[in-house]
Order: sequence, then C-alpha cells, then structure tokens
Amino acid sequence: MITAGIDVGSKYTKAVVLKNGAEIVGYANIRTGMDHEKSAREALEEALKAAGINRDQVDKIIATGFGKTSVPFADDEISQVVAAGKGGYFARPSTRTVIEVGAEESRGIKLAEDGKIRDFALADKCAAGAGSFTDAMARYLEVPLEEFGQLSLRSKGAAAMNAQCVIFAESEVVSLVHQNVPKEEISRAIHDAIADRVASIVRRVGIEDDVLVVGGLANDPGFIDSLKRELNTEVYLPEIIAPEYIPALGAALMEE
Amino acid sequence: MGKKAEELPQYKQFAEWIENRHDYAKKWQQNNGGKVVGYLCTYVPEEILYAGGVLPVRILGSHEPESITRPYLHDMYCPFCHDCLAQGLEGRFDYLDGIMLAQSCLHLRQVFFTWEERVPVDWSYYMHFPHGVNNNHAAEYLKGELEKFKVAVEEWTGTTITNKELDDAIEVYNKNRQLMKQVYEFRKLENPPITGLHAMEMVISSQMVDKKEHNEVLESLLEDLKDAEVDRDTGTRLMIIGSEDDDREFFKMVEYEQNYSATFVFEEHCTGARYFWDEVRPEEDRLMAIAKRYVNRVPCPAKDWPTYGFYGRRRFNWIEKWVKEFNVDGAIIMQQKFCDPHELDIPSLRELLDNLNIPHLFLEFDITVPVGQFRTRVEAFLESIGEDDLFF
Amino acid sequence: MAKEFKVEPLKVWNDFKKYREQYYRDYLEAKDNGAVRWAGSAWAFDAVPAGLGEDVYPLTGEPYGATVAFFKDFSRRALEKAERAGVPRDLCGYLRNYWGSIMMDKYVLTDGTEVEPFPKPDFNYTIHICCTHAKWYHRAGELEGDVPTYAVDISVGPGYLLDDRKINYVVRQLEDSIKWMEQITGREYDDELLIKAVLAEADSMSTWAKICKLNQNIPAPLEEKSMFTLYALLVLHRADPRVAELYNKLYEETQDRVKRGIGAINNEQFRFLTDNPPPWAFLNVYRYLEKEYGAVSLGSVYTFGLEGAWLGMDEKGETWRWEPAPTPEEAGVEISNREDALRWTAEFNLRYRPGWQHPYSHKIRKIETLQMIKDWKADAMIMHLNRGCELWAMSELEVRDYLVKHNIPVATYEGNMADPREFDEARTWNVIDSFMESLGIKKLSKQ
Amino acid sequence: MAEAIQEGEYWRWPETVWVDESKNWKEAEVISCGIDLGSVSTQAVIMLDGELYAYASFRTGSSSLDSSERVVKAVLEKIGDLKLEDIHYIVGTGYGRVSIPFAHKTITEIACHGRGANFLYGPTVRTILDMGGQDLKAIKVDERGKVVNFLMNDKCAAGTGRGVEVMADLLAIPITEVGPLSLQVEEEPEPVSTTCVVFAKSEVLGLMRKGWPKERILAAYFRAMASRVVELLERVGVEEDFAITGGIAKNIGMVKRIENMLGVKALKPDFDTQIAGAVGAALFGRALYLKGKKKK
Ligand SMILES: Nc1ncnc2c1ncn2[C@@H]1O[C@H](COP(=O)(O)OP(=O)(O)O)[C@@H](O)[C@H]1O
Ligand SMILES: Nc1ncnc2c1ncn2[C@@H]1O[C@H](COP(=O)(O)OP(=O)(O)O)[C@@H](O)[C@H]1O
Ligand code: SF4
Ligand code: SF4
Ligand code: SF4
Repeated sequence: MITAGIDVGSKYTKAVVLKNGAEIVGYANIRTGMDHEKSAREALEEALKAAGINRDQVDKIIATGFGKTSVPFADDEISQVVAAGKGGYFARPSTRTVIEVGAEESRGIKLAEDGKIRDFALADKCAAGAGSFTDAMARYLEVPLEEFGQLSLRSKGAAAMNAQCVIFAESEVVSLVHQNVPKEEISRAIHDAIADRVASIVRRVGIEDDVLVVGGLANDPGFIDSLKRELNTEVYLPEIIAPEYIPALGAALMEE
Repeated sequence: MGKKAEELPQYKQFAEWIENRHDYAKKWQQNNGGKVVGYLCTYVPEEILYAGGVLPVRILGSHEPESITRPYLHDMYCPFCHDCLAQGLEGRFDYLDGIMLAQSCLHLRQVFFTWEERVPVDWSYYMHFPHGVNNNHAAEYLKGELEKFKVAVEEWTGTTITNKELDDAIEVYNKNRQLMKQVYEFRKLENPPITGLHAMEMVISSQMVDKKEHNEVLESLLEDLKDAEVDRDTGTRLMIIGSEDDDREFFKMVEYEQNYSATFVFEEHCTGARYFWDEVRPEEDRLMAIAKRYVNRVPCPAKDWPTYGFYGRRRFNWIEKWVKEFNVDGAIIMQQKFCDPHELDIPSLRELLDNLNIPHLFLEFDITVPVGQFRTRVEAFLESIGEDDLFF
Repeated sequence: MAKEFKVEPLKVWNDFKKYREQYYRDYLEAKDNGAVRWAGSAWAFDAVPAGLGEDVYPLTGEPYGATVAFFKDFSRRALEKAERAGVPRDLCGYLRNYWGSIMMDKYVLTDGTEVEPFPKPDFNYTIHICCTHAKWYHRAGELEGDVPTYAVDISVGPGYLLDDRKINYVVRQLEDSIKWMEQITGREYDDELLIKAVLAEADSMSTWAKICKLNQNIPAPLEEKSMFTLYALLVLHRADPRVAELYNKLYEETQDRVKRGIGAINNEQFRFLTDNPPPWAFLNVYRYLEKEYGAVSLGSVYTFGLEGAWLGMDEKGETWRWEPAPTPEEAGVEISNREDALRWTAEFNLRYRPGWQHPYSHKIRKIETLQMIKDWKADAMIMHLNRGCELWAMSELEVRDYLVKHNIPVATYEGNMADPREFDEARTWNVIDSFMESLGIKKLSKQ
Repeated sequence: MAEAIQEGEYWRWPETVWVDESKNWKEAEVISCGIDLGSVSTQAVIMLDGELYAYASFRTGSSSLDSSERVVKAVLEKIGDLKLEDIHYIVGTGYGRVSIPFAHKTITEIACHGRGANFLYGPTVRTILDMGGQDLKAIKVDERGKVVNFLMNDKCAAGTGRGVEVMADLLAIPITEVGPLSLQVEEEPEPVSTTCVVFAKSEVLGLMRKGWPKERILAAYFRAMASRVVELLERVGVEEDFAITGGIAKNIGMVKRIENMLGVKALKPDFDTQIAGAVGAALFGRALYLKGKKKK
C-alpha cells in the first residue's frame, strides 16, 4: 500500500510518500505558494517522481499543516499536533516529548509509551519563537540562513538582548550592530531568545526524555544548541529523514 | 571639605550587599544560628519575625530572562512576579527556612502558592491582610491576624516572643526608618550628595540585611554626608513613582550614562519611600501598634481606595507633599507591565501631576529594561523640560 | 456512533431574557421616577442597598461589560476610546468596556440599542476581590463626575477558614455602609426590605446550585452556553425576590427534563467542563464542539461557582463538596433584624461561593475542579486562557498541570472574555481539532 | 493570480541627493549639519545659516558607521568642494545617533522632529506625527518647535514603516504605489485584525487566497495601521496645525486614512518629509555653535 502525507506549512509544503506504512520512498519540499492546492500538488508530484511512483498507485493522501483544508484532492486531513506526534514516534520510538518548530509556529507534544498523545501545548501569538525570527535576523545581518546557526556555535557568549518580539528584536539587533557587537554573539542571543520562548511553551507539557526536535528550525544547529542549554537535557533529531518532513510523515502514517 | 560623595564607602557597601544577597543571608544563618524567611511584599510585618530571631529578606528581581515560569503563571501576570518565581524554581533561594506573603496583589499570591508547592521549604505562611486599609476596622482586623501570626512564628521557632523582644525589634526597625529618612533629607539640597541609584540601593539593601547592621552603616553615612563633596551636575530633579522597581540599570542609565544631567531626588515605590516612611508608634498593645503602622503607612495602590467619607487616594496626598518638599522638576511614572494596581491609578495620577504642573514620562518595565529605547524617551523628556537655550 | 437524545426548548427561557432586558431598562429609566440607582461589581453585597426602598435599581459592571462585549462594534469603539485615554490593554476586559462606555457617554441595551448619555448612578457600591473592583468604580466615579464610591473589604480568606472575628470585620463595614447610603441618598433604611433581599439572595444562589447539579445526569439537561444566559440574573440582581422565583421555576423545569430524559443537545457523546468566563463574542466555540463532535459543555467552576452557593471545602480543607448550601430556612436560622441579616449575607457569600475561594490557594481550585470532573462525569476539560480577567487566570495553569497528572485530558485556547480583538478563531478550531483527534474522536461528519 | 511569494525588492523606496545650486556655502557664516540615522533610513542635511542647502537620504545598512559615512559622503560629493572639516557643527539624531563618530553632539529624534517640523511647516504646527521605519511618535510642540509632550509606541512594532515594506514585497507592488493603490477601493473593508507584521503577513496571505484584490487588502491593512496611529495621537491630544513627518508621510493611503479618522487635515509638505529630523538636528547644530562662540 502506498500512502502520501502532505504538510502545507505557512512557508514550505512538504510531501512524503510511504510504502506499507513503513518505508519512506520519496519526499519533497517546496516553497508554499499563493495557491495551496497547487503547492500541495507540486510537492506531491515531486515526491512521487523521486519515489518513481505514479499518482494512481497512491492509495491514500492525507493532508496536514496550516493549509490542510485547502487540499481538496486529499482523502483526509489531520491536525499538526497528531501528525507531528505520529511522525516523531515513528522516527524515534523512545521519544516522549516532541518539539516542533516551523516558520511561524511551535508546539510541544507529550507522548505516551505507545505513541499516543498525552498532552500538547501550542505557542501563543507571537512569531518570536519560530523560524521567521531567524529568517528575518539572518537577512538583517546579511548572513545566509545556513551559516547563521553556525555563527551562534562559534560565539563565546550571548549579547544581552531584551526584545521579546521579532520586530523589536530587529531594532535591538540594529543597535547591537551599531555597538559593534560581533555577529556571533548576536546570533547566539537570537537563538537563545527563540529557545527561551519555545522552552517556556514546551515546559507546559513537561520535559520527559527522549526529546525529539522536528520542523524546519531543527536544521539550525545554533537553535539546537541553545535549546539543549535551555532545557538542560539532550535533544535528538530524527535520523530517518530531515526534521521538517516529520509532520508529513506522520500524516502518511495515519492509515495503518 | 569631606570625601567625594560618589566615592562614599557606604554606597559601595549597599551595592555589595545587594550583589551578594544570598551569601549574606547564608552567612547570617550560620553566624546567628537563626532562620531566614523570604518575603514577597512589604506588607509583611517584619518586626514580629525579627523579634522571633528570624531574618526577613525580601525576594526581589534578578532581571535575567527565564523560561520556567510559564507552565504555572499566566503570561499576563507581571514580569516582576515571573522573575521572583523563576529564581525560586531555579533554587537560588534554597537556603531559605521559610517564605511568606502578606496578602497583596493576585499576581504575588499566585507566586507564593506556586513557590510553596514547588520549591521545598520548611515553613510557609500566608497572612490574611486587610486590603481596604482606608477603612476604620482594618487595624482591629489586622491585629487579630498578627496575633495568629505571632503564635505561628513561636510554634515554628520553638520560642516565645516577649514584649521586650517586640520592643527591641520595633526600635531597630524604627531606627532604620528614621535614619533613611534623614538620608532622604539630603536629597532636598540643591546639589544632593546622594543619587537615586545609591538611595535605591540603600533601601533595597535594607530589605536584605540585618537592620542592626544596616543602621550602623547609615549612621556613618549620615556623618559623611554632612560635608561630602558633590562633583556632579544635579541637572533635572526627577522623582520616580510607581510599581516595585529594583532595576539598577535604569537608574545608572538615567543618572550616569546619558546625554543630560539628571538626578532622582525621590523614589516613591516600594523599594523606596513607601517601604520605610512610616514608623511604629509605640503603645502598650504592641501588636496593635504594629497593626496601625502597616494600615496607616503610605499605601500601595493595591490597597488604596475609598471607603465611607473618604473618596481620594491616600498615596496621592503623599506624592503631592513630596513633589513640593523635594523640589521635583519632573516625574517618571514607572510601571511593571501588567501591574493592575498601578495601572488602575495611573490615569488619575496623571491628572494629579498635570494639576501640580509636573511634567511626567510614563515607562513600562519588563524583566529586563530595553535601555536603548528608554534612553531615547528619557533624553527626549529631559530635552522637553530643559535645553531652552537651543531655541532662539 | 452518536446516540440520539430528545431535545426541547426551555419554557422559562423567555422569562429570563425578559428580566435581563427589563433590568437594563429599569436602571436607565429609574431617574424619571426619582428612584435610586447604584452601580458596582456583581460580587457586591447585592442585598444591602435593597433596604433603601422598593425602587432601588442596580447596574452590575461585569455583566454590563459582557453585554458590551457581545456587540462587537460597540465594544471595539468603547475599548478604543478607553485605550486612547491611556487605559492599558491588559486591564480587566469588562472594566475597559465599562469605562469606555462612560467615556463615550453611551449606554447599550440588550438588543443593541445605544442610548445617550450614560446613566450615572447615585453611588457606587462594591467589594474588592481581584485587584480591580474597588478601583474600577473609584475611577468610574471620577469619570462620571464625583459619584461617591464605597468598597467593602473582604480580604478574610477562604470560607473554610472563616471565624467570627473575620465575619465581624465584614459585618462592621456593611453596617457602616448602610449609614453611608442613608447619608448619600437622604433616605431612611428599611430593615424589613433588607431581610427580604437576604432571603431571596440565598434562595437564588442555592437553587442555582441545585439546577447545576442536575447536569450530572446523562444526557445533561442543560449545556453551558444556555446556562450563561440563565445564570445571568444572579450576577444582575440575585437579591431580587423575582429572580429567586425564576430560579425556582427553572429548577422545576430542569427536574422535569431529567425525568423525561430530555437532553441539551441531541447527539451527546462527549462531556466536557470549562473553567473561565468564555470569550463572549465567540460563543460559537461551544456550537462548534457540539455540531462537529457531539460534545456537550456541562458547566464550569465559573458558571457554577461564581454565584452558586455550595458547601465547598470541608473544615479540614481536604474534600470539596459539590452540594448546594443551605438557605436560612434549610439551616433553621431565623433572621429578624439588621445584625442577623448582615451577618447572614456576609457569611453566606464568604463561605459558600466557590468564586471567593480561588485567590486563597491553588489547592482549593485543584481539588474543586477534579471533584467536579468526577461528579459531573466529564471526559475532559477545555480551558480558556482568558487574558481578560486576572482573577480567573489565577491558579488556572496549576489546575491544568494537576488535572493532566490525574490523567484528565485538557486542552487550552487563548482569548479574552471581553475583548473580541484578542480571539483567533482559526487557532481555536485548530486546538479543538487537535485535541479531539488526539483523543481519537472523529468529527461526526467523518464517522 | 501572480506568484507574489518570491521576496522581491518592492520595498525599495527611492534614495535622493539634492543641492540648492543657487546658494554658495562659502558665503555662509555658520554651516551646520544634521544626521538622522534611523532604523530604516539615514539622512544628512546641510544648512547655511539656518537655511536648507543640501541633503541626502539613503537606506540604513547593517552598519551604522558605514551608513552615516555613506550619506555624508554623498551629499558632500554632490556639493563638490565642501569638506567635512568645513562644517562648523554636526548634530546626530535618530536610532543610531550614538554611533556617528563625527557628530559633535547627539539630540533625540523627538526634539529634532519637533524643531524640524517647525522649520519646514511653519511655527503654527502644534502636533506632529512622525512615522518612521520602526516606531511611531506623537509629538506636541510650542510655537518654537520645542517639545511639550510626546508618546512613542511601545513594544509592538506593529503598523510601522517596516510593516508597509513587508506588505509591498508580499503583494509585489512598489512601495511608492501602495498608498495610491489602497485608495482605489469603493468601500473601506474591515481592518485586518492584527497589525503585527508577522501575523498580518499570514492574514494577508489568507485574504489573497480568498481572492481579495490587492487594493482591498492594502486598504484593510492601512486602516488597521491608521487606527493604531490615531490611538497614539489621541492620547497626546491633537491640536492644530497638524503635520506628518517621516517616510510614511509619503504614503497617501496612510495619510488620507489618518486624516479621515482624526477629522483633521495634515499640512501639505512641499519637500521631502523624511528629512525633518535631520533638519531639526542641523538647526540645533547652528544654535549650539553660536552658543559655544558666545561663551568664548
Ligand atoms: N537549513 C536550515 N538552517 C536553518 N534554518 C532552517 C533551515 N531550513 C529551514 N530552516 C528554518 O525552518 C523554517 C521552516 O520550517 P518548516 O517546518 O518547513 O515551516 P512551516 O511548516 O511552518 O512552513 C524556516 O523559516 C527556517 O527558519
Ligand atoms: N517614497 C516613498 N513612498 C512611500 N513610502 C515611503 C517612501 N519612502 C519611504 N517610505 C516609507 O517610510 C519608511 C521609512 O521611514 P523613515 O522615516 O525614513 O524611517 P526611520 O527614520 O525610522 O529610519 C519606509 O519603511 C517606507 O514604508
Ligand atoms: S509585532 Fe512583535 S510582539 Fe507584536 S505580535 Fe508581532 S512579533 Fe509579537
Ligand atoms: S508590580 Fe504590581 S502586579 Fe506585580 S507584584 Fe507588584 S503590585 Fe503586583
Ligand atoms: S479582573 Fe476578573 S475578577 Fe477582576 S473585576 Fe475583572 S472580571 Fe472581575
């Protein structure tokens, strides 16, 4: 049986194709466009192409993500929480806490031993605890996103930053730059600030080992480093697939 | 000429006490074999603890960002209480033998209960305390609560608190209040030998150390102040009015690190005058005397509202008096974000200051102060008060 | 598959609506006939001003603030007006609607009619339980132009720790307040009217508790969204004998519904509790849950506990009793003079209203909530992290933590009871869907 | 519908360098310069005896040092033979004022906008709205342009110049055109519910998906912004004459809406509103120079 999960995120749309609910055979990630349906279709097609599978061989398509309702060709839809929980458990069954950080949202999910969701918490309305923060700051500092996280790892300490908000952080960063604070320290301060926000949400469900971090921002080593420090515990990344695919994977797993 | 005002050793002592507050308390514990109680609001009747051989220390801000309180405390509770609770949860007060609160705002209450439950501590006490301090029956009611409290302290420490001990405690506390008021007198001078930073550090440190020791330093400070040499420009005379505030960074920025000279000549908040202005007036019934002191002190806005024939705010009468006596040029209304008691008074406070012709600047504080943003506001405020000669 | 239950509209519904309509009108028109008008919190000692005469009309601020909130446009204008005058956005949502309404000098009736000017009370009469109440009316009085305000301090701790000394503290203030009202209004105080009001108050509040208790049945005869309308009369004027009478009627009808197996919703398959004042402009949260999931809201510590009289915590502070508190008659207490009446109303309110207890420790609210889940046979708790009220926000997260530890599923969504701008529908549906899915409950349409 | 999602450069507003060729700096007694280093834009203004002579207005880069140098260099180059050393007094203002190495003194942008508006719009101005890149200021001044009272927006940068830039990018419309376009609606739509830059973005995307035309989306966004601005203004109390300074004064969609909500018309500028702060700074520079001379 072939299933496909499509995660229409606010910034990226991810698709994962799964064989017999166990084997990942294809995946793709494209920028979410104006037209959700189109983005979803494109992501799916790319993933199918990578898998070498035809569209009519797919038995079931399940959508998730913030645009999940605008994928009319999907057979079913599931919430991001359940998708991330399922995907996280599949990727690492010893996971008890899943932290998902995407472009605009973050959430903490607590899993039972059997993978069932025991509790979850969503971050509240402020983008300061998600990927857009790093996107904006990296752009401001004129550093490619991929390097922005590395910068943070190289820093000796964090610059003092008060801003609790993306926009104000931008002005804080302006003034830090003006004070000639090294970019490394600014980067570290930003990652610490995000980790701080994410942690304060996830703490609501309680941190239980193992902690798995998924979603696009998990690719950012600076963030992972700050998060570890903030939570004072080891955190893991999925090994079977890149972290941003986990919710799409979870969606594809729905049908077993 | 005496010493340079800025270099007075007593100022260093105050700052050092604040920085090493935890070490001080631990050492005190060892040296005196006594218990240390952390308290969350200045309505706690410290005299009774002190009489029982207990050192009361106030739990104040650390001004470090944290992420551990939000599972328990609502986001819209004030940053100060998040900061206090965070330090508790992080174990920075693990030496405390007890914690207590005299009923004040809701935010602090929640901090107290969460602390009590989640931070191991031998003893905790929530004291019911009148909120309507302006009503005629408040002192009587409080006296009853003080009786219960005294018994609780006695049971906990396994001693009885004698009248003599109460009198001694009252004396030490009153003395501290008198001395600090005398220091404040120097702030009325045209060029005060003490800045707001040091004055605030004086008051904050008094909340953290044994008052007897504090009194000694105050006495020597008063000696030195008499002929201290002031070599800074006083500039605009500012008063701060508002919520709890122990953010020294802000004071440093305003008085030492910006474009214009300015000096705080008065702090109205509970890390300033509201804390120490009133003394216990001794009477035979000691607990009644203490009760009256706490009911009649300059009230916190959380407790200052009309009853019977009184329709004003008692605190405002004080503010008016201080503005005049200390020759204040401008006021900074400083409020902890989300602090409801203050927020509810500020519209009326603004009217009061307008009527007094005192320009004012409103600032909202968080756990950490955005110094850059505040600098611009403060400088612009000072520009609007002074700098007349730029215009011709 | 969902079971089907019979449903029926409530017969008393219109009487309740009519009372509420008339209440706001009466207050508005009172002055035409020389009557007395007072304003204050819904927590105020409602029975006490009743002694000023038969023609005394209150306006309680919280329900008025909620009425304003219901009319999104009026509310937005009121809130903006207040904010422009420097009133911070994080203050109590009701208060901002109320102040804004005074500042606009506009009064809104339950059908949305806007009337000018805002009808000024003769005096404000309130208590102080959160950080807001006394200061709310203090400032309102200033805005209205020196309307005198009296606030009774009730900082005496939770009901199970009450003693005579504490009760006396409150009674003395109530006595003072009567003299004060006489001075303000120039009227002579009538103790008989006070006694009548005190009895009616106890009757209304106990009867409400009895009604709430009937929701323990399956199917639940009432659901919370309707109960918001029904309980409103308690916060408007529970000491009015007509209100007591209406609750007795409602009680009878609800008993009858239980007997005949009438449900509040026809597809009850999931029972949940809530905990806080709801976002008034978005009661469709409840409709959504009902329609999509056959989920019935049974009530909350708020709807049941704000003005319902319950035995509550036992003397040891260990067990919470969701049992209606006795009226004077049931308790065998005779009330024959002012002192008795004041003492009764003070003690009754302080001891038996769950809402009074919450600011005195988490423990109370935790035990109370868990007991409620058990007694009402609820499957889950859906909490409104309400930014509009700091009192109901207190302990909320501690309760959440406690319930989760006791394996009760909990979902939380954010909002503001009285500020429609602070509610995000899409996010809320997302929380609800995630929650239901995580419990393995599918939408009815997908079953 | 167009794929507007790629990050374009639509926010780029035109940079300017200008000199009044009819004046000769060599004849001036006092040459003063004001530099306004804002979060989004940087201006340098040169005045001769209190008369506007030359200015440059550029985008602020990530290093303030470079920005201030770049803008001063540009204006000096345009003049040709004037050198930095020839300038008698330089006052720095704006967000980055402390990091302008060659400034003799710094003064806040609030005082400078007050003074600058007084010069540019005339002494009848009492209320000034400065809408910049990341903040809003409502300023009340006396007849000399001295600040009597002011308010700045707090904490949330929602509804400022940066926000408009983000919208311009998102909708793929040049920043100079968003204002006029937003006025092409028959009826004002409901304002968007959040002016938070980050969330407005998602909300706007949602509206685009619903098929709203761009002008309507802009109208909804500007309306929400304007109402925030008006809130701030009303808190200081609007007194006529009323003037708007800063970059967004060039956005007619915002200006019109603010005027409508306030019921007060803003004075019409016949110069670049972005230079008001730097003009004020240059005027203070002249005053400070003369004051210093008097002392000597
Ligand atoms: N290689 C990377 N390095 C750093 N950050 C990354 C990287 N890849 C993605 N991100 C971050 O992840 C975010 C997108 O995460 P994703 O989970 O795909 O978002 P969504 O599903 O919300 O659209 C981006 O905003 C970016 O900040
Ligand atoms: N020509 C223009 N047309 C429309 N808007 C403009 C124009 N130029 C600048 N802006 C707006 O003004 C903002 C910058 O304002 P400005 O006052 O220069 O900011 P600051 O001084 O805070 O750096 C830009 O973000 C943009 O929104
Ligand atoms: S503008 Fe800033 S503080 Fe405001 S909601 Fe957006 S990110 Fe958060
Ligand atoms: S600052 Fe205000 S809200 Fe915070 S603890 Fe103090 S009184 Fe309470
Ligand atoms: S904050 Fe809550 S308890 Fe306080 S007045 Fe408002 S609604 Fe009532």
